[in-house]
Amino acid sequence: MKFAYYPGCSLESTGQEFDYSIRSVCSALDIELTELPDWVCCGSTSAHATSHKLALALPAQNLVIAEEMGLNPVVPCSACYNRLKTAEHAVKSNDQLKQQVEGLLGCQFSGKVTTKSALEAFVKDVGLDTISKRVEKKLSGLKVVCYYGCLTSRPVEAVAFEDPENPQSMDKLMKALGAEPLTWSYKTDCCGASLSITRSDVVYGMTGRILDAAVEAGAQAIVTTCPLCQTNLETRRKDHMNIPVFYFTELMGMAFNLPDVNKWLKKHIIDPSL
Amino acid sequence: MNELNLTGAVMVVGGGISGMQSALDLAEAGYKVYLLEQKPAIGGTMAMLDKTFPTNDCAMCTMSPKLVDVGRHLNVEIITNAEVLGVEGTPGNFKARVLKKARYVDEEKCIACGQCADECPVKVPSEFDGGLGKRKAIYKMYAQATPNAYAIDKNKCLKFKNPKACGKCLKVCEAGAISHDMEDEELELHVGSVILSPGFEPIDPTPYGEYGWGVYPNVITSVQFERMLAASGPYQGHVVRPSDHVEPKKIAFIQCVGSRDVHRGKNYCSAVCCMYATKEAIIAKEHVDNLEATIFYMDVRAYGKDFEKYYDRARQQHGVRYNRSMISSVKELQQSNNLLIRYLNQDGQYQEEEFDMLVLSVGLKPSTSANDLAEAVGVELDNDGFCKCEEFNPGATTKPGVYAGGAFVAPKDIPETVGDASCAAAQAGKVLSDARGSLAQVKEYPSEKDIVNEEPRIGAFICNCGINIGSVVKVPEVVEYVKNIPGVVHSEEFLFTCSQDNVERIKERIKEHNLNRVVVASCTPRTHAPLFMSSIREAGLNPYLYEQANIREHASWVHQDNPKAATEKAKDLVRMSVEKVKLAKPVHTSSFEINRKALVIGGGLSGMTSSLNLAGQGFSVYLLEKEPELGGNALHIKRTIDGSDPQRLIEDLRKQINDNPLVEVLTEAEISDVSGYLGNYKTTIKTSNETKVLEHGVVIAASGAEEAKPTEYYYGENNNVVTQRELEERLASGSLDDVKNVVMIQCVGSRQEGRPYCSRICCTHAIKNALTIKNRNPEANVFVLYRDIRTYGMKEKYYREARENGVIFIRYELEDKPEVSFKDNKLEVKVNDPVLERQLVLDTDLLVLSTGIVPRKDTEKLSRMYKLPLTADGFYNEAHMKLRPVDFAADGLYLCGLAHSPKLINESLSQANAAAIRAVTLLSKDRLESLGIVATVNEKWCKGCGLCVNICPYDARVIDENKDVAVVREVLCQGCGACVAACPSSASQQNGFEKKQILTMIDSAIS
Amino acid sequence: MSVPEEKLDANFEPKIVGLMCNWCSYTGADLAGTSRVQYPPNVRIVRVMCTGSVDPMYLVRPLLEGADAVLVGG
Amino acid sequence: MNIITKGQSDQLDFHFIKEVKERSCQPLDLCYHCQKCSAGCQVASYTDFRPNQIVRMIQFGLKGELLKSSAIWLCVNCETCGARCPNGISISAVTDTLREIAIEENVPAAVKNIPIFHHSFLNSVKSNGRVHEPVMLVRYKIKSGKLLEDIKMGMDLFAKGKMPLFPSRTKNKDLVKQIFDRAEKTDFKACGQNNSASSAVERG
Amino acid sequence: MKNYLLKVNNSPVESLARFFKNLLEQKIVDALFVQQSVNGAAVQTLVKDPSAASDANPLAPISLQNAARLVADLTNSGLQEKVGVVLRSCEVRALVELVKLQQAKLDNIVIIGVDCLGTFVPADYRSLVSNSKLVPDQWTVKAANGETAIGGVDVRQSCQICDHVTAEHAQIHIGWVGMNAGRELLIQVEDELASEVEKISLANGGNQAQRDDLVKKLVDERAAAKEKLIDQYSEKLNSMDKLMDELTICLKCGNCRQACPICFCRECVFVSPTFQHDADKYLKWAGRKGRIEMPTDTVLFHLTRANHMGESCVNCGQCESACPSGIPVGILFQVMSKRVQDLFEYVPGRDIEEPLPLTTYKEDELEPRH
Repeated sequence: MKFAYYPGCSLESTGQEFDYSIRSVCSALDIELTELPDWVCCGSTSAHATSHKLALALPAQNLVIAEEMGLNPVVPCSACYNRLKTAEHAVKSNDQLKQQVEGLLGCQFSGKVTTKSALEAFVKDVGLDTISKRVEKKLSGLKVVCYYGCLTSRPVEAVAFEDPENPQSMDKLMKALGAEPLTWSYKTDCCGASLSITRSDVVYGMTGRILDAAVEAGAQAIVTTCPLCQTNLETRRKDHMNIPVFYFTELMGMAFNLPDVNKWLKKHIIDPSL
Repeated sequence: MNELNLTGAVMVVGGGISGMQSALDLAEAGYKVYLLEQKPAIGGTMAMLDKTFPTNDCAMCTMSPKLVDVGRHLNVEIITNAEVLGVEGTPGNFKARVLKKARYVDEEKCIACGQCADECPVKVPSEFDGGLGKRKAIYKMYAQATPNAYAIDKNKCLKFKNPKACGKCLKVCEAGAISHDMEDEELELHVGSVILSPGFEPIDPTPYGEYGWGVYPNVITSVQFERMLAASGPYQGHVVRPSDHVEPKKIAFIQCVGSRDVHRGKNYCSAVCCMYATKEAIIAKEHVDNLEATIFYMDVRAYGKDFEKYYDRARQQHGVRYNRSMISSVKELQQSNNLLIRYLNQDGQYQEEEFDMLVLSVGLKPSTSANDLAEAVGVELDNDGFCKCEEFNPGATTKPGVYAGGAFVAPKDIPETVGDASCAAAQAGKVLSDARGSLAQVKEYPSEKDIVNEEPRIGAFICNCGINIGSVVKVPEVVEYVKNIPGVVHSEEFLFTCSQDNVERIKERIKEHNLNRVVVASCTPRTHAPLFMSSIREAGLNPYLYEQANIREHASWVHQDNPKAATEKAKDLVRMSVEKVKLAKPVHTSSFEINRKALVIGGGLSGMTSSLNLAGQGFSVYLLEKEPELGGNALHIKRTIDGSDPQRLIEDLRKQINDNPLVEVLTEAEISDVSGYLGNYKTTIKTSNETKVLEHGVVIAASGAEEAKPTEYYYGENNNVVTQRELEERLASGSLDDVKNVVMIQCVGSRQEGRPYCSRICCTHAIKNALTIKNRNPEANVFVLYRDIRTYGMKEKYYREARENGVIFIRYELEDKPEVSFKDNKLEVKVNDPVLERQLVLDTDLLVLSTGIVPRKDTEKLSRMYKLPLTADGFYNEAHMKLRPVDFAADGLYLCGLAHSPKLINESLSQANAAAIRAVTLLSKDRLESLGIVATVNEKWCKGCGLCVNICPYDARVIDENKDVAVVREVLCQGCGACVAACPSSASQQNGFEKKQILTMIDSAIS
Repeated sequence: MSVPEEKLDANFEPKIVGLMCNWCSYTGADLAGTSRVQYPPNVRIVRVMCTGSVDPMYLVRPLLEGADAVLVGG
Repeated sequence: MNIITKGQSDQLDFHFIKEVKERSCQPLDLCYHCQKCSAGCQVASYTDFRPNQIVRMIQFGLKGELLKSSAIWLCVNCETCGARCPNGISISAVTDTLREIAIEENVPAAVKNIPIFHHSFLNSVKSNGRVHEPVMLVRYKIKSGKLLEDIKMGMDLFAKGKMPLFPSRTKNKDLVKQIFDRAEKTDFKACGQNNSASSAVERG
Repeated sequence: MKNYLLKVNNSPVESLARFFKNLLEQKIVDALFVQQSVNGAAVQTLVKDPSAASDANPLAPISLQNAARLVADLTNSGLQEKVGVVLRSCEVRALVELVKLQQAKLDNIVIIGVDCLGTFVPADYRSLVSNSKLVPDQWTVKAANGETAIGGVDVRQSCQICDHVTAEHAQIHIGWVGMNAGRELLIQVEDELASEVEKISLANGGNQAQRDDLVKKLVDERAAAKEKLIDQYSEKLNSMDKLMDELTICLKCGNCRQACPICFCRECVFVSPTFQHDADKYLKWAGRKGRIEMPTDTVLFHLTRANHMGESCVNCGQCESACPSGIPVGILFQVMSKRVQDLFEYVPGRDIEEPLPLTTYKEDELEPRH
């Protein structure tokens, strides 16, 4: 199985453990990831927040690259996924927008590729059966809450690949790994990551609700798919709050009993030793 | 066969309250009815409800008499598990192909003992209980199910998967009713017309994942909550949380789940949720002491008759909290399973609150089978999947001869459903009137034996009901015991008394032992007494020389672990019946001829429609109008919101009336005197040139209502302050084409002290006019100042259209009404916008007041003359808010249109047709027959004190002025016996329930 | 008429007369049967067509004549 | 037609809504003011206006007040409002538009460091094609004057090797610059026309 | 109402008889229904001839029965002439109740009310009169101050606790309580009749504050006495057993019902076939309990009567006087009827338009369901 791989800026810095783990897990599953040559930043919140045009054009540029590769891009970072998927939705559903975006990029779309989040690729394309077969060390007894965040759920029309209000894919994945995903109500709530730097006062309130809820639910860890969320939830929290936040790929790696697990785990700000 | 070769039968598809009503109306009017139901029992959604708003009547209690009526009507054939495959032919002569799926239980043989279900090993969630409870693979949908028989769910039954796997039910069924070999049958029904009433389904809340239904155990739908409240439901009426079965202290309701949501739900309002949530909150509070109930909503749509009062009571008396804030998501606390809700409180502040339970007020959508049905029958559906009907031809589908009733047409509440069902029946009946009676059956009996001077010779038959009675009550012991009671000359036991052969045996015994009274001890007389009464009548005994002791429901079934006590109780019950029947006298119902002409009071759209339907069904009508011309209120309405032209309708109806020799129109007519009663009224009228006495059998009160005239906001002082109706006229005259700023104020004088009710139509009226203004001049500014926008049902779409077109809606509170000033020739409206909490100052060229509808002044006069009850608001008061919306309590009197309550034109037309068929059920009879159990008066003892007259709710009592004694108008008497209790002299008695009989029974009970 | 002291022991089996409306409480008693609700066998039900027809005499008479309670359901 | 705000009277303006509708592609007129968006908004307790109040202000044309509001900057675009709105209105899309207008019209932001952050971020993208977080953050800190905030967090991240010293760059730097330039010059119809007539899919 | 004074020359009885004669002579009424002295007692009479009213004495403290029933019979089928009916308060009130029960009509009736401070048990009265202990004129003059007892005998118990002195609804009212009855009697006439009554020479009555004060004082005293007695009997009757004890000596003779102005049934249900039982029934009952008291149903009889006329009972006490066993039926009925009347704030005889509460009772009338 082959995918175009769009790591995005975060996976090169704050989200390194996501990048490491996803690459290891993929190779363990014989999935070939080819990094998009010369990918550009998706513009993230900043483009989205201030320029409608850049918010479409920057991610669209990456779609063009993927089209050239002829591979569906897999985007681990939720923020990048959201931007790429939104752009894809715009150009696919709206010819007028497509033409305008083509004007900004100076090239044409063929509309062949479909952007996928890493989670979607694992659950839908690789399949839970394949994954559970690969499990060597079941994560038995590990109680987790799956945190999907807002960026892979909304806007629903553009980005959601499953029930946007009660997504299940990560929960099913955790089950396949032998962990116990708990019911909780904060799967798709926003953690406020985009204000993390600028208005951390607001963000502490938002992360606090989510972390408290995870603890209340009896979780030992939060599992996420978004580097913004992961960093935000690890750094913007009350001092005594020590629940770790994992990328789902990290847990996959642990269950697969991959050798480089420790390499990622030590990157965590919050000590994840369980 | 009649001239046109019409078939005097109707197929009614759907056995909910709508189909039942259509079926009963038609059967009573003389047609054969096939009532088709997809499920194994009729009853529909209403059977699932606990209580009904706004009366809090128990749904099943009000409905079960109808279930029984349908179940045993000679001319209604219920076909369950049925599916329509196709309808061919032309109006008057259709051939319907119907698939009757195998039930695997013989309805005739099944005695509904439930042994089979007890044995059945398969447990599945009960659809009827909204999945809160379980049922077996062989099951009866609900306790009072009609037909009262079990059915096998083929998909769940083990034996169908593997013939050897099970078969336990077969072993225990004493009646031998079960057979897994039954096959589906295809039936061909010949019918003259078809009525479709497949009903609705609740909207599935799954897409609203943010509320957690299906994930959080304590989030349930309103339908599930209804079952929870029901005493016969899976929780036996206990309000407890599904997670831990603990009584909740705080319940929240979220409105508009699936409704009024173009984004994820339906674009219409489901019309009933506000009220059912109110009801459920009230009832829940009655179940649980100190329960807090909060309803989160955006507009409370308490638009129907007496709804506003109900809403007021909910808040003020019951303390239900209404919070105007919709809810974005619900968080479950995992340890307590409590639900955390964040909302904006009435002060605009954020509040987070924990609730123990959450009820989602899910909306209504067309039933899933509606599509297939529409296709099979060949009628068109609208975009939402509801049946397409013409606005001014209510109930008529796109296929001639096929009519629609109930929620198949649009979401609606029970009274409207029942009214529309009658309307559909009226429409169907009108087509077939020449064939009326051609297929209906009447039963014949032998002449009656005179027993008056005979000593009682009682036969007592004790039923084992398979093992239902016999396994608990020692039936042989009871038989022996009964033999020794003086007066009993024969006693014997049967395995199933109601089986055909044993019914015959009873008849033989009557002859053999010269019996003159019969007691059957078996199940409840409510379902089986008619059968046994009818069979002793076949043996030449008066049917009232009969008593039934209920030793199943009241003994064996409720004392299963105490056979001794159950046997003693059975003996007592039989003895009581024997003592009572000893005193029984033959009862002869009286009957009299009726005048088969109708008087319709009011020549508006309702009156005209009623008249034409009656004439169409072959009955003569006097149509009375006090104005010089027919048309009523509709003369002032230029266009409906759905785009139809009422003036053309009036013209059309006038022409039809002119052409119809059966309708005699009397204009400028006023009623001056009324005498007589049901069946034979004499109404004296004065017209401009004559005084005339009209003789008629029934009355339809269609006397209308009128727009209220405001006293506030410079109305009458300033030319630019108008009512909505006046605005409509000005718009029609084109004089407002360049109007720039228009402010409309809703609820002027309404929903406040003095006129506490909601007039239902003003929101729609305002939106219609606002849209007209906006369509003519998109730049015009239209502000609608409102308290709740009540565009119920499909009218919601126009509310959206108005917003889309830029009409601005600003809410105001009753305590903070808009202020209007008139200065420097300028009208200025000040209102506080609750969204921004700032004051708006609106200059306006035109101020439009939505004033509501008030009863006409002469309503009260008519009410006195015909003794028509009025509501506190001054509208006519129907017999039963839910199930008899167009009948008065007294037979022979009907109501429709605005005189009933404010409503839109098509709603009036529907009621008008409904009132007509209700009248036809009476007029189509040659003679009217009284009930058997009517009250009687012994003139020797009566002193004419009139207590009985005052107490009779049916107007069946009068004082004979010559003799100074009370008289019972037997055909009006409903046999409640209230007069008997009121009579101090015991001059009043009730047939079959004489005081001495009751006292004897009581006495016998304690000896 | 108070319940005599000697009746208030555990073995006391009261005699209860139930006057039940055909349309509601009698139906309710039927429903109790259909639902197999078990209750003590002390009540004897007299069906009336409406509790409006219950003459106060129907209440007083049984109490005077030995019933321990009269239950009116309507 | 006026609205009184703290004693001050402003004219209602019914044109502003047209502009916002055109640029945000949101059917703002449809708002019920049911407050579902507000009830679900996670940042509204920190802002001066709640989501449906923003709609109301647009309806009444209170443009100046809106562009100066903190609400448009604090909106995190989590799209909860849009996902749940019964009329399918995304306030998030509306705040996007309002921010754009505010930037275009040089209205000083109520939360001034947010546009500074975005500016720093996009500058980083414009020059590198990608974001180099350490540099971008330092630039932002300097511009916003919040130099001492988050030092510990920065050190933590640095210590974990999550703050690489050298930026990763695209090879074709002009490509991104060109996109930025074209974006600056080109007119753009924000809504365009959806290909299928019914975009609001009914899923009930 | 206009006040006039009827001059009295020592004998109020005579003056009043003359006044009645005048009423007939002046055709103010065509006939008169009035109590007249006969053989040391007094009976109700219907008078057409003015000279036949000479023994009229409505003030005589005796009433053989509550006259309302007699008036009812008079009016029930189309009374054509105008009849003045001279009645005490309890009789007027009973009459009003009978009108509501459609047993009487007020067409052509002129109610002439008289003050009443109570009547003696007929036997007592007769013996007091025959022993000359009670001379009507003297008794009236003395009793006008409120003292009714004479020779150690007082008026009937029901009268002692009756808080009505003047008669309600009277078009003409004769007042003697609080008057100097040996000199003058108060004649109050309703405005419409005033011009006619003025044909009889009467003096202007002016303000009668002193009389009003006394009447009020007496009413208050009696109301207090009544309350006390009712309390005492309520205690006595607070259980069915106690009631049964009280009624032990009832022989179900039906006198109380016969004397009751409200009990209007043609035939009592207790003599109807409903209560005619077969012999085996009696034996069965006797068998069930070991023995039964005969006649049966005595308690049920009284309770049924209480049920039938409790709301309308005017407390005239005639039932008690009629009881041969001396059961205090009157006070028993007061205790029972008061409960119903208080519950509905109903006062029998107060207002002819006031409906009988039990016939108009609505389920939610008394209180909300919760």
